[in-house]
Amino acid sequence: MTENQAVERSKLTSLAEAAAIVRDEDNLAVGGFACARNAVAFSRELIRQGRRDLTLSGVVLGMEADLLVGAGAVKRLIYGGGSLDRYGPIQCINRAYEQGKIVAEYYSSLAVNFRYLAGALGIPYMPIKSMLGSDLLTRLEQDTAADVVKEGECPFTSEHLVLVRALVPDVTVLQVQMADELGNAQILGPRWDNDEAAKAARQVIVITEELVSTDIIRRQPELTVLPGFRVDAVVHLPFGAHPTSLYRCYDHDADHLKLYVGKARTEAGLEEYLDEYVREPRDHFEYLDRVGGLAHLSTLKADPVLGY
Amino acid sequence: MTENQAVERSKLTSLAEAAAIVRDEDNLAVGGFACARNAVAFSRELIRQGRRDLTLSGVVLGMEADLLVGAGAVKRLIYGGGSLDRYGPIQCINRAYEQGKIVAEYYSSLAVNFRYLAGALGIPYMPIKSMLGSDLLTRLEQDTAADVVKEGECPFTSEHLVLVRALVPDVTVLQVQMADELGNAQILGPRWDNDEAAKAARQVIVITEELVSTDIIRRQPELTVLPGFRVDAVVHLPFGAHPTSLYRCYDHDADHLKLYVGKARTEAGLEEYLDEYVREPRDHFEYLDRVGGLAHLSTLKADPVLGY
Amino acid sequence: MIAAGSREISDGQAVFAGLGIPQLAVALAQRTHAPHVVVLNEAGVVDPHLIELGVGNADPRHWYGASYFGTFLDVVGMLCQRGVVDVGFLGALEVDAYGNNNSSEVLRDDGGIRRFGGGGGANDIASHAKSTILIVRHERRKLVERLVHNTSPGFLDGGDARARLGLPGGGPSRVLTDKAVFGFDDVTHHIKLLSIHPGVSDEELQAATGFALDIPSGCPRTPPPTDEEVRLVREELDPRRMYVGAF
Amino acid sequence: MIAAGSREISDGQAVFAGLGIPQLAVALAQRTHAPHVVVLNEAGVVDPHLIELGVGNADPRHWYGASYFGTFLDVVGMLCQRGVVDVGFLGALEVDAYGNNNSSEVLRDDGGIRRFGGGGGANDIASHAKSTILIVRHERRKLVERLVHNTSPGFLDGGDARARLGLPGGGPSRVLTDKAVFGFDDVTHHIKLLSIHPGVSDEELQAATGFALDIPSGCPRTPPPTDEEVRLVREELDPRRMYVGAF
Repeated sequence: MTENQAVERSKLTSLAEAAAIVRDEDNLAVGGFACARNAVAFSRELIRQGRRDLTLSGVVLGMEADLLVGAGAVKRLIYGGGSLDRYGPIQCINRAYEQGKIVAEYYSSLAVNFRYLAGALGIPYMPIKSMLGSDLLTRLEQDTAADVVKEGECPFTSEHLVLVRALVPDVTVLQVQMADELGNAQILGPRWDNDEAAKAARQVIVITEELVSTDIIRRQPELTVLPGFRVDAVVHLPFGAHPTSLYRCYDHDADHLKLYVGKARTEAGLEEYLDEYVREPRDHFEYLDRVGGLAHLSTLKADPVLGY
Repeated sequence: MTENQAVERSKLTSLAEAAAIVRDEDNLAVGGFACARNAVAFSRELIRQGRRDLTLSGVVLGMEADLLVGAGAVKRLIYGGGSLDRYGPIQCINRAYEQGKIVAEYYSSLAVNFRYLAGALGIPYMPIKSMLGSDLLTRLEQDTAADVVKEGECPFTSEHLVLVRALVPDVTVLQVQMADELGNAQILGPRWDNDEAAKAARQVIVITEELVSTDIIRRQPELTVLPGFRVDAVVHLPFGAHPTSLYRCYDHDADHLKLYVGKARTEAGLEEYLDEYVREPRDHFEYLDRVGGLAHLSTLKADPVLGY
Repeated sequence: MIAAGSREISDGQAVFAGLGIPQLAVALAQRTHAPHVVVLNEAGVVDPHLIELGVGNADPRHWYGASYFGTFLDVVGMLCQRGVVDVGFLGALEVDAYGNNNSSEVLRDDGGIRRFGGGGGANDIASHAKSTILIVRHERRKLVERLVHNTSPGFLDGGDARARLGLPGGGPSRVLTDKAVFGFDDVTHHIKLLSIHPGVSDEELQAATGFALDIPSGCPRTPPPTDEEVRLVREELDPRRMYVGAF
Repeated sequence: MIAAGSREISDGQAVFAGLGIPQLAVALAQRTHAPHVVVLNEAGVVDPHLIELGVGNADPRHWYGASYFGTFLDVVGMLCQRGVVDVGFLGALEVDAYGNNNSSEVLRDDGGIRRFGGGGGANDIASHAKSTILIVRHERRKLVERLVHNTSPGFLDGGDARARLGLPGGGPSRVLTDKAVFGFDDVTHHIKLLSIHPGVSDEELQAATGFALDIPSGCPRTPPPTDEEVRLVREELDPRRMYVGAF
C-alpha cells in the first residue's frame, strides 16, 4: 500500500463569491467574540452586496454583527450579549433594539451555545438549567421565541429545566488563522462558540489569514476545527478580521475601533463610516489602504512570543 | 503588572496512591479504546490492591477493562462495545457476560458518550436518536437500565426520541502523552470519549508518559484536554499503556497482546497471566522487566514521522 | 466482495469503513473511480491516508495522514447523527430479510449465548448514515428469519416502519455476501437479489440462506473484479495478505 | 472595592472575573493570600497569567500564559454549569434586595429603554457558580426595589425560592459597592449590611439606596486597603491607571 495523495477539490474562492452563498433571509452564525476574530471583511462584503433580512446569531457579538445591523441587513438577532470590549457597546445593535427595528431573541450565552450544540449533534433540542427564574426566560417564552424555548421536567429526576430548540444556521462564517484549500481550518487561541456553530451549520465559509498546504494541516490535525468536507468556501484574505484582532497574527486596531465607536454613536455618523469604509472601497484591499495601508497595518503585527 | 508565577500545588503521586483514590463500588470511566491508550498499568495496580465491585464505563473498551473484569473487580459494565482489534475479542468480558457474572448495560457507543456529555454539561439527561427500534433499547429499558433510559417525545417537533440519563463517573482515568504536575494533560491523536468522560467526572487521574513543566503546556494550550484544576492525581510512568499503544510514544506490543489473548481464552490461562504479570511483579518496573525489559520495549518506540 | 463494495461508493462521499473488507473496498474506490472519498474513523479521525494496514480503528497506522483528530462525539455525533455521512459499511453476525442486523451475540449449539465484542458505533451508523452497506458471510445461520439480537435496525418490519419510527438515516442499501449482492425493494423494503457471484448456483444460494429467496430466472451475475482491481488489492492495498486470502 | 473583592477570594478557587475591578481584585488576591486562584474566561481560557492589562475577555493580553484554550461550552457549560466554579464576579446595572440583578437594560428619564450589550454569560454564572459577588455603583437608581430586567437571578423572592426552583448555584454571597459591603441573611436571603466604607455616613448610605436598609448601630467600618494592597494595585497591577483612578 503506497500513499494515496488524491487530487482533492479546492474550495478556494473570492470574498464576493463566498458572500454570495449567504441569501437574503438566511440564518447566519457569525464567529467573532467582542473585539476578537470577527470576520469583518465578510460583513463589509455582505453590506456591499446589499444583503437584507438576515437572522444573526452568536454567543457574544462584536463588530461584524454591529456593522450588519447598522447597515440594515438584519431583521432578527439570536444572542447572549455583545460589546466592543473597552472601546464601547455594540451601539448599532442597541439602537436598533431600542427602536424596535429588530427582533431580539435574547438568551444567556450558554443557551445560544446549547442551541448550536443540539444542531451540531443532530438532536431537536437540549435541556439546560440556565435562565430559570429570569426575565430572559419569560421574554423568550412569551414573546420572541415561544416556538423555541419551553420549560419542562427531567423525566428521571423531575427537576425543573429549560428546553431550547436546535439552531441550524444556514451559513456559519469563521475567521481563522490557517486553512488549506479543502477547508481544513485551524484556530489558535480560544474558540468560544465556533466549534458548535460550524458543526451545526448547513454551509460553512472560512476566511483565512494564511493559506497552507494540507501537509501543514496534517502536522497537527488536533487543531483542525472541523473536517474540510464540511466546509463550502475558503477565502484567503490578509487582515480579514481588521479592526478586530487575530491571535498570533495581528492585534486589534485601537485607533480604528475608537473611530468606529465615535461614528456609530449616531445614525448619521454610521452612514459616513459605511460610505467611507464599506461602500466606497472597491474591494478589501482598497479598504486596507483607507485604514492606513501596509505602513499602519504593520504596526499591528503580533509579537511571536506574546501572540498579540 | 509583572508576571504572576504562583507556586502552584503539585498533584504528582505514585501509581499506588492514585489507584487508592478508586474505592470498591466506585463508578470508574476508563480511557482506552480497543488497543490504544489504555491505562493498563493502572488496571494492574487496582487488581494488586484487590479492588471489587466496580462499575466500568467506556464507549469502546479494551485491555484495561478486560483485565479488570477477568480479575473479578467489576460488577457492572456501561459500554457500547470492545475489542483488542485484530488480536481478538475482549474474552474476559464476554465470558463474564455469558456466565451472567456481570450486569452489562449495553448501549450504542454514542449513547454512552451522550451520558458522559450530560454529566459534563451539568444537565440531568440528553435526548438521542440512536437505538430507536433496536434490541439495545428494549433491554436497557426493560432490564439493565430502566432508571437510566426512557423513550420520549420532542416537546417542539413531537418526534420520537430516546432519553439517556447523565453519567458522572466517580473517577475517570486518562492515559496521556504529556502532562504537568498541576494536572494539565495533553493528548496527541484522536481522543474518543476522553473529553466528556473526564469533564463529567468527580475525580480525574492522569497517567502520563512525559512529565513536563507548565511552560511547555503553555506553548499550546489548545491541546490541553481539561484544565489542571479538575485533575486530582498525576502519575508519571513510562510505558503505562503497555501492551496497548501510545500514539507518538510507542506502538502496541503485538507479541504480548497475542500472549494475553492466548491466556485469556480460559479462566485458568487468565489466572496464570494475572499471576505472572499482575500479582507477582512488585511494581510497574518489575512488570516491564518481565515483558522484556528495555531491550524489548525499545523496539516499540514510535517513529517520529509516522507516530507509531 | 471488495470490488463489489468499491463499486457502491461514489466520489466525494463521507464513509465509515471498518477493518478488513470495507476498508479495502473504500481504498480500492479511492484508487479507481472515487479519489475524493473521505474516510471516517469512530475513534475521532477524519480523512486518513494510510501507508500500511494496521490492526483496527485504534491502530495509529489507520490515523496516518489525517487532516482532523477529534473525538468520538465529533465523528459519530456531530457528523453521523448530524446527518452528513453518506455511507456506512457494517459487518454483521446476522442479517434478516429487512436488513436489520446483529453485531452483539449469537446462540451456541447448546443454546447458550456466544457474546461478541458489541456493536460499538454500529447502531449509531445504522440509525443515522444516509445509507449502509451490510457485509455478511453467506451462511444459513447468518442470513436468518429472526435475529438473536437486533443491534442495528434496517427497515424493521418493512414498508415505512423505519421512517414512521423516526430513524433519521436512509437504512441499508446493499447486503454484500461471498455469494451474492442484494438490494431492497423501494416500497416493501424486503431484501431483493441483485446479482449472484460467478460460480454460485441458484440451489447453493437458497440452501445457504435462512429465509426464502426470490431468485429471478436469468438473475445477473456479479461482474468479477477487473484485472486492475485484483492487481491493486494484491500488490498495493494488502500486499501482505492480512485481510485477503483468496480474493 | 478592589481590596474588599480580593478578601472574598480563598486560595485555590476557580473564579470568573470580568474586566476592571473584579479582575484587579482577583489579581490582588493572587499576589497576597490566594496565590493558586484559577481564573476563568468565558471565551474559552483557563488560568491565564497576564503581563499587561487588555481591553476585555476577548483581548489576547488576557489569554497570555494560559494552560488551557477551549471553548465557551468548555468553560461555561463543562465547568460552570457542571458545578465546579467557586466564585463569579458580576457587574450589575441594578441589584435588588434579594441579589437579583440586571445587566441588560435600564429606563431612560423619558421612559424609553436604554439597552446595554446584554449579560452574555452573566445569567449562566449567576445560575451555576457556587457563589457570586455582585459589583454595583452605589446609587439610588442602581440598588432598587424592582429591577427593570431580572437578567441574573439571586434569591428571587427570598427564603428558599431559589432552591425550590432548582437553580443549582449558591446564589450571591456579597454585594460590593463604593459605599458598603453587603451579605445575605442565611434564612430570608434578604440583603444584609456587613460594613460601611470609611467616610460614608449612615444617612448618605440610605439616601443612595433604593430600598430600606437596616443599618445596625455600630455597624463595622470596612477595613481600608493596606499600604501593600495599594502599592500592588498602583505600581504593579494597573500602573497605567486603566481601571483605577482614585483607589
